[in-house]
Amino acid sequence: MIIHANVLITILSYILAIISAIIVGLFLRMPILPERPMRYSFTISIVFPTSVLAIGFTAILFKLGHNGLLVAVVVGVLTAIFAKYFLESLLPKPQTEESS
Amino acid sequence: MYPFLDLITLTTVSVGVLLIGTAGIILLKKPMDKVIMFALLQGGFIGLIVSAKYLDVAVAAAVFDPISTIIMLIAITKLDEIRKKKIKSQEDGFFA
Amino acid sequence: MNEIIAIIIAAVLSWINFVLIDTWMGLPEQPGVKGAEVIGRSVKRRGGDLAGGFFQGNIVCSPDASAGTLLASAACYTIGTPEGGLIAAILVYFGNRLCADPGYAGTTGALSITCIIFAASYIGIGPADFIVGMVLAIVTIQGLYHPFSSRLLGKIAKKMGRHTKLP
Amino acid sequence: MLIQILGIIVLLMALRTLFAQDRSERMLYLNAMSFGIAGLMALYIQTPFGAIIAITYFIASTISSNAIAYSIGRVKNEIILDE
Repeated sequence: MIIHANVLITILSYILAIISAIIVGLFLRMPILPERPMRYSFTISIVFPTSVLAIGFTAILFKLGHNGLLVAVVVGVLTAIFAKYFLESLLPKPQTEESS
Repeated sequence: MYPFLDLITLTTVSVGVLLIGTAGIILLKKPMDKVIMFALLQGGFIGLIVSAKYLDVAVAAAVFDPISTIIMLIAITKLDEIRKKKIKSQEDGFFA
Repeated sequence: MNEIIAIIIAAVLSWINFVLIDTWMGLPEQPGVKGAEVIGRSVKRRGGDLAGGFFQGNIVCSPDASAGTLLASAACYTIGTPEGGLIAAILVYFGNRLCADPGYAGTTGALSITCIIFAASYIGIGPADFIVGMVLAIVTIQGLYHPFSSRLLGKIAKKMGRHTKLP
Repeated sequence: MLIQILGIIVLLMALRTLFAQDRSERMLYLNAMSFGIAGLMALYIQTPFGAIIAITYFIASTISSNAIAYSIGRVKNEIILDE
């Protein structure tokens, strides 16, 4: 199989988006992993969902026509700030109600 | 290869789902069954809009569908509570 | 490659993908929302297994790895192979949070099926085959005969250590 | 070929939804049918907006299924006024 240089640059830009999101997230003191048991916790951490949001927003911008490595870095930084300050109020935790 | 396979497109499938949903709404008795068949009818309706390529209308219909379903569910739950409460108060009246 | 064989291979791949990820993320263990418990109890009353019933109820009540698989392959078919899966992953995450679910299963399923589609495109299986294969896979779980499929899911859950502890 | 397979599955699931006995059994068939319709939309509209419509429709139908399944648990056997 032949892998073009274009594909390499695309994969490299996704990795750059994840790395910049992780660095800014560590700088903002977000938790790295959710607390255990991991599959039932609603904590917003670095690995999930910040990295997933970073590569998702990068893919949306690439399909809209803004290519380049710098775009990936900027999107990673902005996603970390968004996940730290705005995501909690945008998608609040469901409150448990068992009194009916 | 088979002639009847060409008949199956998004349009005919959506019309079939719409007809099945309408028959279910008319035939079934309980209100919750009617709501379930109404959710099925919404799927056929959105499919029919998409098959005519009105994509913006389809997005609006898909967003507004759960809102209408939830409003109907609230009405059904309230009505059921009121009817059960009425029956219970009548029984209490007879016994007391 | 013949079209039927491609669809069957895609169905098997997506079945393994979503069942393993959903079981690993603890869907048979407890009902996440209250509607899932109703469906699980009903499946058990008709002669099935309780863990498999919770699995089916959780699939109905929130978009899990099955929805991630279907939507990521649909987005890969229409948008493009790596980018569509990532966009589908982020949209499935928002949909999961709207349904009061943590959202681990959906995004993991979407990202893993993107890798599988990217690898399978070299042997001639396109994303369109994965859409049809995923619908066939969900029909074998939800559409044919619920007691048998819930017992099969219960066996898989017991083997992976995720069987339910509720009575 | 692909669209025909999906169409047959959708019609079969809709018929099974109509002729099911239990109420929560109906929910499972309805979910399988909405999987099929989302796939059909993505196969019919082959542009990026088709994927957006498929995702929006599927998540909206899941939200309404969630609400219906929640209120099935609350309304056990309702009273019909028949005359």
